[in-house]
Amino acid sequence: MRQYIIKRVVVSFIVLFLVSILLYSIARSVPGDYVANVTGGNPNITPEMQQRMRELYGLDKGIFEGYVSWLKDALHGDLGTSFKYQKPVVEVIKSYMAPTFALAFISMVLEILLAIPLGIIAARKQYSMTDYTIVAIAIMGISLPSFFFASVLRRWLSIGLGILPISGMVTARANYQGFDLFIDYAKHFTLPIIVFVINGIGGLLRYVRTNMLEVLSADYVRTARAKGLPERKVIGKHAFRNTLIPIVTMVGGMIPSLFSGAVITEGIFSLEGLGRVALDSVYNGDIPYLMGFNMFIAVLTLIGTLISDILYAVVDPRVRY
Amino acid sequence: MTAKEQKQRLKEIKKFNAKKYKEYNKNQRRKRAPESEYVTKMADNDNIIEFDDLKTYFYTDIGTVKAVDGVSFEIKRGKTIGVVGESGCGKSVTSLSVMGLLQGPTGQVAGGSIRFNQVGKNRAVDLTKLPVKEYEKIRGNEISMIFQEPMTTLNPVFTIGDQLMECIALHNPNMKKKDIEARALETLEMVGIKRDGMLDLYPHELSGGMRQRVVIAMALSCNPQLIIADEPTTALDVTIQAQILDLLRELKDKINASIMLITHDLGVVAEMADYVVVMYAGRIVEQGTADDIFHHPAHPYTIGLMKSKPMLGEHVDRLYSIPGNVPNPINLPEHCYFKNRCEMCVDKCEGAYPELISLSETHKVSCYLRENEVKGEN
Amino acid sequence: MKKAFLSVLLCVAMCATLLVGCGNKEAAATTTTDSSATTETTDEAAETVTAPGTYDTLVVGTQVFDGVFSPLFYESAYDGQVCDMIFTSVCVLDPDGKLVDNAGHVEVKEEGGKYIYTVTLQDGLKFSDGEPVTIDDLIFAYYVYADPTYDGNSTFGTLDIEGMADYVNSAAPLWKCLMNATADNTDFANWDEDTQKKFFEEDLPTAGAAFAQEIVDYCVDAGYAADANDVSTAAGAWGFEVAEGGTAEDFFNAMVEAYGGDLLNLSNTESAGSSLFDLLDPAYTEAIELTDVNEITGIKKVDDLTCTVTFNSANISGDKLVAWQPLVPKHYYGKDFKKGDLTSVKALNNAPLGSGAYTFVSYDNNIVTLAANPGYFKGAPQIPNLKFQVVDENTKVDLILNGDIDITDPSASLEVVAQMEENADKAAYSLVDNPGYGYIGINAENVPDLNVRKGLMCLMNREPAVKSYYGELAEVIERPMTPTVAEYPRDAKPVYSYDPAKALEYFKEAGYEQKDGKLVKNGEQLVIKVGIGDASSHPSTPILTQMANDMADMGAELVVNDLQFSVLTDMVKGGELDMWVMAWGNATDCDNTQMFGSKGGSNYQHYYSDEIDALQAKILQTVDFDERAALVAEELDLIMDAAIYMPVYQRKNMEIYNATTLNIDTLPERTTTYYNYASQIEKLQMN
Amino acid sequence: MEDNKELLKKNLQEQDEFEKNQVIMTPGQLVAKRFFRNKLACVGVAIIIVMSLFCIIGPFISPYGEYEIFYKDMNTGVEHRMQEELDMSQMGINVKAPISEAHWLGTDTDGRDVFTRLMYGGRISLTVGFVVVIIELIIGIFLGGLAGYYGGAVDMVIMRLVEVFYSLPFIPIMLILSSLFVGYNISPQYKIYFIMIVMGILDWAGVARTVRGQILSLREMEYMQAAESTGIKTSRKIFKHLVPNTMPIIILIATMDIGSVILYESVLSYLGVGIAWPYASWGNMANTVTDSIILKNYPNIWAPPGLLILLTVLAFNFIGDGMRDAFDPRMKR
Repeated sequence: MRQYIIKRVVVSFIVLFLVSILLYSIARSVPGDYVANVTGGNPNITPEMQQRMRELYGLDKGIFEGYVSWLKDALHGDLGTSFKYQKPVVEVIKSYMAPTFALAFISMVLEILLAIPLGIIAARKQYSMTDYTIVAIAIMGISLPSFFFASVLRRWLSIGLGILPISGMVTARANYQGFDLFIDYAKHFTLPIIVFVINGIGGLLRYVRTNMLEVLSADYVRTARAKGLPERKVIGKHAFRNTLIPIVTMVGGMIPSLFSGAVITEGIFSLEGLGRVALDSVYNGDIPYLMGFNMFIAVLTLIGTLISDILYAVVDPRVRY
Repeated sequence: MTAKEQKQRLKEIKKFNAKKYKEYNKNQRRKRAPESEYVTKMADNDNIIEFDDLKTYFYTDIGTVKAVDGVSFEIKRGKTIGVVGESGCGKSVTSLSVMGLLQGPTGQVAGGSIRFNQVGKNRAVDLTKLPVKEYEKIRGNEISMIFQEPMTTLNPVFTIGDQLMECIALHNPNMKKKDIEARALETLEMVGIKRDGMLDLYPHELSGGMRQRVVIAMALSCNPQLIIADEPTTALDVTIQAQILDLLRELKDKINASIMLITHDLGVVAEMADYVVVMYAGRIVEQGTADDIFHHPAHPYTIGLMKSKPMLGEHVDRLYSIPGNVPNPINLPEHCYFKNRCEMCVDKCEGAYPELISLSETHKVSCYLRENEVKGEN
Repeated sequence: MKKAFLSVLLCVAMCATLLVGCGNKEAAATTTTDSSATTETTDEAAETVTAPGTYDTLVVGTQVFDGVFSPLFYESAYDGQVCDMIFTSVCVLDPDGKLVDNAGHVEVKEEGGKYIYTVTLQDGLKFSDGEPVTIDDLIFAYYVYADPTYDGNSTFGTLDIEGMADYVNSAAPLWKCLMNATADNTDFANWDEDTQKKFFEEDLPTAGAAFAQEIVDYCVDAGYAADANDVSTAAGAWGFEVAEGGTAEDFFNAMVEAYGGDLLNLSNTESAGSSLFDLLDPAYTEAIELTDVNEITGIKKVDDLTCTVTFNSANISGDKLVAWQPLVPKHYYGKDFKKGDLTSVKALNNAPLGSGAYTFVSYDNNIVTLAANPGYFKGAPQIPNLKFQVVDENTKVDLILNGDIDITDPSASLEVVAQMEENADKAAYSLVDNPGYGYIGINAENVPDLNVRKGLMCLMNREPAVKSYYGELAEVIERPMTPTVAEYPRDAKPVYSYDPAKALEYFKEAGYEQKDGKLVKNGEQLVIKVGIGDASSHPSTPILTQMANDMADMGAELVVNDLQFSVLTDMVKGGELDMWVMAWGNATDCDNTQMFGSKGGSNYQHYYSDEIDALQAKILQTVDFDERAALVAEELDLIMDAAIYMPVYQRKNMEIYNATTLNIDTLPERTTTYYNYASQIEKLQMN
Repeated sequence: MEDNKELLKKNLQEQDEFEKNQVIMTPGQLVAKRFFRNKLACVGVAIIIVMSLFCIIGPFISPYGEYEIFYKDMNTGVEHRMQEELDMSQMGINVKAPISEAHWLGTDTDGRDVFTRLMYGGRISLTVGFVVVIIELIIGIFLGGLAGYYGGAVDMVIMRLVEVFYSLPFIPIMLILSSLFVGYNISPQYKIYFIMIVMGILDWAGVARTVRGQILSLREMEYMQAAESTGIKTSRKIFKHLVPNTMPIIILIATMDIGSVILYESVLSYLGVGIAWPYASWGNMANTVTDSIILKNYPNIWAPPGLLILLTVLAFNFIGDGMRDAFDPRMKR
């Protein structure tokens, strides 16, 4: 097991290395005069920063040489200086990651908690009205762009009914402290999370359903029934544990889409998170931040995959490393 | 058949199936039912189970498949019965009908009854009418089943012990954990694989033969009255097959349960069975004691089967094979299903499906050829 | 067993990351709230706030902050909004845009061709930390603006104040010094001989070669030259002669020769991307103290509350430049201030301290929190708390109607006005003229032919677009200047009206002819590349649509680039577009030099005319209003004749108020371009 | 005995004939049968057919152009088209016109016919969907096929590459690439092609992974070993024998992906890096929903594109689901 983890970590590093090459070459393909253009007109950006960016991406050096020096910097945690914030990218990421993480992880947990039972119910009643309804609603959730959902839901829940705040992270008017502040945060995060969950649950639910269908026709489920186990236990224990295996692998893969989604959701709801900053940096030509953000997500994704793989071994005894 | 007709036909089938499914779903929803609905009387209290004109149909998209079409036989207490036939003849479906494990709503018991003698409770129940809750008490407890494919019948993510003890705990709710474990070990010992740490192993850590033994142990764990073994050796190596068969035979004497052995392998039947039922296309064509069937086969199909079995010490140029294929199970003609492949068929065979006729007290056959024999004897 | 342990470990690890992720802000680390609990709190909150007299926080909806809350350095108007609350200015604008006394007074008198401004402060002013306000604080601001390394928005350092140039130029980046000193310099007071030698013999030629190579590469990309070594052809395309087989260095030398050694000019004019000096080693950008001028002679402290500023020449907005300035506490910002080093001042950009109506509390969660300054010289503000919250443009109206915010400025449209009228019980609004205008500009370098430009002008159908987009909220203007400026010639007639036939005539005059359905000259089709920001919601979009259609009919092509605003700005600045759609804002006077002067920093149309320059210079020194207005009209006519700027509209700005929370009667009686709620924030009350 | 043989022969023939008369179906027919029994899948197919007709044929029927604007006489309220000779002093642009006979869904904020733009927009959205999926299939099948067939080092390298592309978050990467588009001065007409290519390149990893998995399992199958023993060329083996057997799953992925690509296009348009003005796509038309005034007052502008996206993506998903259930014989009842 330990050996396997070590092997996986090594492989992750290799992948990360390849990702970095890819990202670096994208940064490299930014035309030089574009850097000058984008940065030249902005008084915030000093020639030093321009120079720093050229240096960072080695625009003045050969590809190989440039990459080596960039990698060296990156390994030391230097992903460049954000043009917009005039701070090291790593610091910017640190200071804005709390809302993004909260949003992403709560949504992920909710998605899993909802998708699994619903997927199982749909599978149990394949081709029934219940099945059709659950699947149709879930797929509808993934059939509209998130900004569309967000706008319409906000129109309905916030502006129309006034149940939830329209945007922002806290109620500006009130000076909440302690638990009230926490509740206030929660209220502001509810709508973004709903949007996230609606948008993410369909894929997972469908996956659960398909796997459940597969498992339900497996021999060992028939065996379990032949033992006289009540249906509840057949599904809840024997079938469920087996559907869990593919689901675990899927969860690790959800991370990139969660963070991609943050770009839109945070923008719409004025949440100060990494996604919104990323969106702003496009408008500001803040390439160092965008690169750093992508690198950050790549690392998270790899960690997610790693955890998935390890969990995979935990839930499936057949997997031995 | 023109395309239009076919379309029309499919539409009719669909409509018909929809009706059947609806009925089925309605029945399934009933978890409990008054005892009077399912408690019944055995024809002979010596029997553990009696099949009476059992009809199990599959309502598929292209028509109704009569997988089991009016099968009647019984199993005596403590006896072993072998059910023989080519694949697709309905023998597995018969066993699943007993267990109530048909894939609903497509597969349903369409008629007849399966009377099961609950010796302990001094009553008999009709399994086809049993509500789900009652069924769960019988499955795995009074009737247990050994499946064909040991590789997939065990749940890969639970340990052997877990799966074994689960069954014991379920049917013995008052048992303590320690006793359950002891019982599990006992059953493992019975099947000859008791070893330290055995209970903590996962199925994938065992060989095929070992797994089948675990499956058998599971079937034995609650002292069932009836064990249904559905091709228990087919998926195994020849040497392992022999071991498992030895084991089964050994156990048969030890546990005093009835065994319903389903197989296409006549050799296995010859070794194990007291009685033999030969099925073809969902119907019983011949039944009798092992002696009756092996030494006095009456039905042309049985004869064909016997001929196709290689015998030690006999020289044949070519192994015999029954000509033709098993007929398509949908909309079978009215006449004898075997007629088209039969080498001995006579003009009378064109008529209605032949009745089952008794050749002796134990030996019954369904063939026009033998009509005269009965008469002759009489 | 091992596995079970591992899974527990993993769960713990995951929870830990989650906690770390949410550590600094307790942002909803748990799952969503229990909905019943949520509604309860909402009800409570609603109850508490509807009781009369309980609103104690004014929330202003604004847009993204840069977080630079310093009146000396802020760039974004939204940061400026916050600064206005925290700092006081000596003088401010009244509703008519005239400079009036605030914390002090300014006077000007002419003395021997020089103009002396005397600034006097009120006595008894205090900063919010209790320190008294003195004239040193104002002078400190002047010195920050005039610092050789100042890089903020203010143009104070360029004013014609006595001694200003000496002070500003008393230090310069090393390369500039070296360049000015030339290679023959023998004065090594500020740098040593080796540096100079290395600069002129190695680094400059290297940078020059790189600079030239960039041009060559550009030519190669553009297809003018075959490959990167084909310097000769590329130079030819660029207008220089370099012998066959010449190197990039030769090319550079050729350019140096052509510019007579004026490298600054060379770099600005010829650059294919990088400036020549960007290509130098960064060490050369360090500032070098040239002279020990440590004072601006024109700025003199008279006493603790008075100073004078002496201008060498007349400046029509001199009073504003001198007195419409914030009082920044020198004892706070200037502790470590040295000439040539503003870092210590900038370090306080996120912790402002002033003498304004409010004091800074915090900036987090996208909200700037301010508290009333009890010692404010106009009286303590009535509303104890003031918050600026970043909101989305699209939700501003809803936020007001929902009561989340109290004041904000959505972009004015007929629908918003209608919605406000509909909700007259809940909200109020005011409309003021925007001190700016929208225009379509043409780059005279990319479209050098006047007739082509005129033709393009004749294809711009402005009225229907502006009318249908803004209705009553905007008007079509005929000269490139905002009508809120008094000098704007209100009776100006349209120069180019929409007339496709006439446009075609112009094009033909320019030498274009229609061949096979294409409008061509020398075999090349007329293709105009235009940039517009966020086209899907832009009033000028229909103009371009019609234009593209008409040009397609003629056989020409209009390539419309829908760009993000920042990108559009960059492309306009980089001269990459033939035509662009943009707007100017925040104009307070009739000074046009930035946009139309030959040396103007915003002269993106690259049209240079001595005549216009002369007029502009004259305007800036003409103190008499009527005379000045006439000159302005003349200047604007010249600009129109050059067909480089098509003014499109001047619209209204909107401010909307939450009538439930706000006592609307305490808003200014007259809200104008120059005067809004913020101008008398201390009088504003809440219900 | 002779007699009997004759009879048997006759009887066997009889049986054959009888079976011919039965309702017999080929595997393909069975799949189709199972597919069409799924009601949602049928609905999906119907929607896609209608949408395609709407987008392909629609523009030929519509009397208006994609970016044609309409003028309105401010005094009389009579509408004019942009080609007419007009007295411009009287004209306004007919923006946000309500639903009328001339404009079935009114006009948008720029005075263009919404209904017509829906047709053109659908063309773009569907084209983007199909082209991107084709690109990702080409790359994915090729690399997945190689990885699955050769295994070992080739597999290792390709799978790492797959992981690399998995770790790239789509939207943020598109944000960076959009600055590249700007940097390289790509004009709006060509931008859409670049977007399609880039999306295809970013999206192939899933296909490759699936194809590889399929091929790994197929390779072990007997028929493949049979093919192996005949000594046919490797490329032929991979792309003639192995890949076609992965077709069902590939078609499945393709169907599902078309839907998600259409969604991605709309998100990109929302972020301002997608299909640029003046070209219509359902995505950039649906963006109007974020304008709260349009959301409130002009459902005829924002709802139709949203609805079409919803229906189309839903349809592709339904079809995909139906196909999966139909292809998988274990799922039959």
